[in-house]
Amino acid sequence: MRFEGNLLITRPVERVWEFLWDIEKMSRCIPGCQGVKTLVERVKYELSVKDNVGPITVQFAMLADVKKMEPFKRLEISLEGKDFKAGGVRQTMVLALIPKGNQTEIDFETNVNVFGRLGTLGYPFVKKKAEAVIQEFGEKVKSAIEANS
Amino acid sequence: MQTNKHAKGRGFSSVGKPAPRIEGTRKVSGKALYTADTLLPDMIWGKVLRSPYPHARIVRIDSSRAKLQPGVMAVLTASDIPNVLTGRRLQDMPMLARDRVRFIGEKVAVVAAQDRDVAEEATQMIEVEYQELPAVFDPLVAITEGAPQLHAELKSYKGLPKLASSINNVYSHDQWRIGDVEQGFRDSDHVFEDTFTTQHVHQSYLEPHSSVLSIDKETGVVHVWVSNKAPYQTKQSLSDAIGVPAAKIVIHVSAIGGDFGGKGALMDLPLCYFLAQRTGRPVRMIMTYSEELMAGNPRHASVIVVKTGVKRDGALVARQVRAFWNGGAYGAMKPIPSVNLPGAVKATGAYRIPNVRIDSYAVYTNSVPCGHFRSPGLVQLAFAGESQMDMIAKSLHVDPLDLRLQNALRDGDPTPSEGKNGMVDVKCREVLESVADSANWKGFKKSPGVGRGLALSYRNVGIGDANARLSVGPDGIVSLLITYADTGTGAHTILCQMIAELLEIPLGQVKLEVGTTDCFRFEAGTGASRVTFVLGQAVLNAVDKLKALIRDWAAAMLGVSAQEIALEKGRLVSKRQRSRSLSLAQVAAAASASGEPLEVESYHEATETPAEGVFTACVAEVSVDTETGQVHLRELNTVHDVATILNPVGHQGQIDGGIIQGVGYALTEEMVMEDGRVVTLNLGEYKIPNIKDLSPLQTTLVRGNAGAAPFQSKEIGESAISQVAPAIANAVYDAVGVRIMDLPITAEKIFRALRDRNPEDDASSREVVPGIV
Amino acid sequence: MAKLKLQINGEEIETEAKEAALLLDVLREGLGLTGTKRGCETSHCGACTVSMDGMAVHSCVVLAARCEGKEITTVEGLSQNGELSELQRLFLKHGALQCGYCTPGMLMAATALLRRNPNPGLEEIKIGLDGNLCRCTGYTGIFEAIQACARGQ
Amino acid sequence: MEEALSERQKYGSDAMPIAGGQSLLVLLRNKLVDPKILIDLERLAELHGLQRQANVISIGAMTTIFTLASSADVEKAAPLGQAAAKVGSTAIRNLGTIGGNVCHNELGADPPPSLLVLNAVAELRRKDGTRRVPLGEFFRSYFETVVAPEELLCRIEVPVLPNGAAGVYLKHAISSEDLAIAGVAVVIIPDGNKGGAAREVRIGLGGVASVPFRAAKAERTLAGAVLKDEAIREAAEIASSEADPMTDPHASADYRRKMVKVLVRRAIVAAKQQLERKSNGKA
Repeated sequence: MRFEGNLLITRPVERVWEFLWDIEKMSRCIPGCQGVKTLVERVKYELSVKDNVGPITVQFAMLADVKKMEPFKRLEISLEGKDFKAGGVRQTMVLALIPKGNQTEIDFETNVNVFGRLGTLGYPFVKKKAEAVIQEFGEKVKSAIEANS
Repeated sequence: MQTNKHAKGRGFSSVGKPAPRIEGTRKVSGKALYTADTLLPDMIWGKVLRSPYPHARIVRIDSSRAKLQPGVMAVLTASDIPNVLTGRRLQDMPMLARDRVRFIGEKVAVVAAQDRDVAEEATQMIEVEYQELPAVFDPLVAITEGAPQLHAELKSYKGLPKLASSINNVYSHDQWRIGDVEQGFRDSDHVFEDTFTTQHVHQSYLEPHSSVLSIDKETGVVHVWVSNKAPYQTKQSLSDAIGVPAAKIVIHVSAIGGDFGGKGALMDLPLCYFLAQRTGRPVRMIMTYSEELMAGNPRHASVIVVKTGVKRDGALVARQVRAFWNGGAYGAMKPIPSVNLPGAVKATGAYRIPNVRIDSYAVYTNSVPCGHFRSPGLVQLAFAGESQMDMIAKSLHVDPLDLRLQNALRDGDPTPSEGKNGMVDVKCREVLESVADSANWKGFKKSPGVGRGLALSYRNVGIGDANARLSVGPDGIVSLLITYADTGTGAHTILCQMIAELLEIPLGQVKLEVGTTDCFRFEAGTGASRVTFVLGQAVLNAVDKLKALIRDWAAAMLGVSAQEIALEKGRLVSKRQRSRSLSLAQVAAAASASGEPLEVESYHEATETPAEGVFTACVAEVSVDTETGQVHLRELNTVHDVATILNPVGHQGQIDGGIIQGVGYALTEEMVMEDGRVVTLNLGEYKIPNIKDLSPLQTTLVRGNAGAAPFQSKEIGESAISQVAPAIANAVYDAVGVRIMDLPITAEKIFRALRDRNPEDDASSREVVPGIV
Repeated sequence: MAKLKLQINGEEIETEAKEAALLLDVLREGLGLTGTKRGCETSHCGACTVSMDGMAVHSCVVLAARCEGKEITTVEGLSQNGELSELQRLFLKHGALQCGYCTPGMLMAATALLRRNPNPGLEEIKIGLDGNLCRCTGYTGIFEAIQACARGQ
Repeated sequence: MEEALSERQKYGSDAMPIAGGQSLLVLLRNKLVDPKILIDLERLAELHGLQRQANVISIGAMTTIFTLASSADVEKAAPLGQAAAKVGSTAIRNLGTIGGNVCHNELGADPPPSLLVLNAVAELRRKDGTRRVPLGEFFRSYFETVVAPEELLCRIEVPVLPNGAAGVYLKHAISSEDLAIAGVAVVIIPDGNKGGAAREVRIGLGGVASVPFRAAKAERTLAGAVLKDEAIREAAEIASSEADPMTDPHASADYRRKMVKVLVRRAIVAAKQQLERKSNGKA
């Protein structure tokens, strides 16, 4: 499943970039995220995620891997999580920061891959959820950044 | 729901009668045993773990956690089984992925447990580390240089056909030529080139692939029950796969819950064996329907480029067809030596064309491996070719019927399949005229949103071999022993009707028994509409042998010469003294008393495709809701060129069933793919026709001369489906003026086409400048 | 595991099954009544249709435990002392079956329909059988068989 | 009932209520859910039965879709009966319940748009009380509702339409037994005084957003208006702009939105014709 979109944030690129690395605040924007562990600063993180997809509850230990970064410009992350009951999710996310005066546009493109049982009969659930999650994430990021400063 | 004008069997007593299917009583009372109904003592379940990636290297598999699960009896990965590739012809598919997965749904590990849920649970506990590789899903991309190569070791595979060219990811390239197609295009007044695409569709037999296997502890003989219509080929493939001599494998032919071409591959059998070997228990593996839709062997999606040159007057001068089959990750599912699709040879349609060129490419992609489905290849090609015929007719401002009549095949016209001598008894013109008549084609009054479409197709019966053993018991019951499964076509009933006919006995006096693969050496098995043609002939030969044997016995018993014995109404009568006669039972009793029971056997092989084709024409009438794009099929008129009809009920059943499958193919069925993942994974998401979709069907049968099959009959099983989709596509165009060149014809596609329609573009075929080709 | 008391084809049957066992699994695996077929297991194909208190239901989505105190009829219960029912006979006569895999479910759905409505019209037959898929026959023979059965009544 | 509610209290979402079971058991069979306990609602008498009171039909959560489709009382709530008849297949209608249907909240389910235009109210019970939630506030997101882990949906109360009102449910799907690509329920309450004018037009949409909802903007444009074709077209256009559909294998978001426009217009016109037939009938 591919999703793309963009957010306009009324803060300059520097502030946005800075926020993205404020793992504590950032993680609070991820729906269902219960906590983050930093494994390697700015490279590897472990998130624990628990969320409901309708009647289905999934709980992942998610490994976040920073694949590429160009400071203040671009960020590529891959996320992988497995729930032994339901299956797993693998996601790649590309964020591009585009300065608009002293505002910032974040263009994001993400590809979500589900497998195991989630990938078969759970698919219609996950697909709908994924769209909602990504939307919620975007909104939270926007309000979080614009709030603190 | 239909009127049906089939004539009575010509003066036959059993043949031609609407005899109910002989296994029917078992089926309506729930007693017919399908593979999954074989419940063996101590039998356990096998369940597989499948790849979530379309293309990846397997870095590491850790099944320790799964093995520790209570109730788990075995967990196998590639390292636990022989490194053997399997396939019906081309052997390119591992039983479990070894170092690499090539499609989403490929088997990576298998678990055995007493309880199905425990086995399923355990598969989820196997940890596999993958390193994803670039994947390719579109055959046109896959054939380009630099596209990910799926099988670097292709050349080393057993059963690889001779390739007419060497193209990236192409594992079968078939080609046919008549005349000089390039010259033909140069000689044409108009040259049209159009590209059509078709979707993956699943056979959707309601019985998912099922395998049951048990190893006899004393003898080591492997007993197999499997939803498979080619038992001998399967026995051999299984033997090759598991390294057990074929002589030690017995396949018990079970009832099959629908085939349509999809039930010929090994599927889970080898894994059943390895699990049975590990656990000492009988093992069953039954695919869930999600697994069927993810990893069955569906109909090939395709990209088909049709280029046609015509004279001003509409005469076809040249036709070139290039078909690119999305074969998926493996060629293993295709049964014919060319590892291609048999319909390809009919790509240029039922037309008289002096210059023809066909190229048919089977291409590897990172998607589900495709196999055969009712009239494989022809269904896709008929959609392309017959759609373009209407597009050409539109450009030339002629009636599509007239364009087809003008170019219709005649006796002796060279064709790619029949060669320069062409065919005999060609009924092309007749089926066209008949369908035009029954549908009142010329008299149709067009109303807004309503339209009609015409399509034509033809095919031949398949060749192959078969065995039959015929015996008569002391009770006078004539028993036929065969090892061909009846996949639902009614073939078994027809065979009994033939025997009753020839021995002049009531149908009730004939019994049919389906044996195991121990009965005979080898035979092709069900497919290509061959059963009546090939097995029927074997049965006829057996009957002749039996008659001779009975005559000799009767002659001896009556003390006359064999020439004096006549067979009348199942009795052996002395021609001289008609008062002296014997019943079959008396003769059989005497024979078995003397220790030489009445039993004969015959083997028949058909090596030559008969010169008779089977022609089919169809007119579809649709109404289209121009606001939603919804198509309503108002009526289908279909005409079939037939000879003797052996069983009218069974015959009509093949037509009705073939046609509604064609309707699903045209309008609703699609295995929707996202990056190689099938996302329509249940029968709610994958939409085969429901009883509510049933529309009035008019069938007309045009009688040809002799057919090549017994009692001068012709095949019907596969000839009813191909013309449906193009007829509907042409009808939609006639109704609302939009040309859908990409199946299925969904409401949304029509809606978009209507909205985006550009008034200048009248949706006629794209004309390219003649000469420049 | 839990004890179950079921009424199947007129017989009191006691058996054991998991708490959340499905009727389909209890019939096939537990009681060996394999006439009821395992198809899609998502309540779409209808191969597993049985009659519950006279109504057609998909046994792949029925809790076995919930069937206690209800009359369950499967295809095995259609024939009376070895005699095929009228509908079964007409299915044979009209070629309403080919591979036969959908047939038990079709018969149960059709029986339930005719019980509720002894003389169904075309549309009513379509609605009554819309939970049962057949891939072989194109439904034509099934229609004819049911109509013939209705006429016979 | 009390026991069921205590279990909900105790285990929350680990105690899953099972109604018709058709959605839940498929997930259960595939281990996509594994509750500690299943609460079989069928045994709870309170949840059964369909009673016609003065101006309300009180529908027990365990009432089957089949019952709704065939109940004479429900005819007083026209679009609901029509929607019930369009749910899935016979076998599904036989087992499926109205409670299960709204609580599962699957995209494209048929009954919710009708319940919305009928101003239906859900009665939710917990151990220590009962609350009544209008259907308009009942649905939260795909497969999600406001029913709390300790609650059970007991009944749905559906006000009957005033005499002279008309209601229609239209569904667009690939084949009739599918979930709706777009489902539209419409109720017109005529203005007794002004002939030809509508006091109120209610429009419920399903399958075209994360939840079924009322097309409020479109409704406003028609309140008190005479239902001329132009006005209807405009309202349909607005309704489709209120939709926020998603793309799935069966239809794109764009197509779904376009179908809203078509169906809303057709539904209003059909309801209008009902009214005209009624008034002609009186005359």
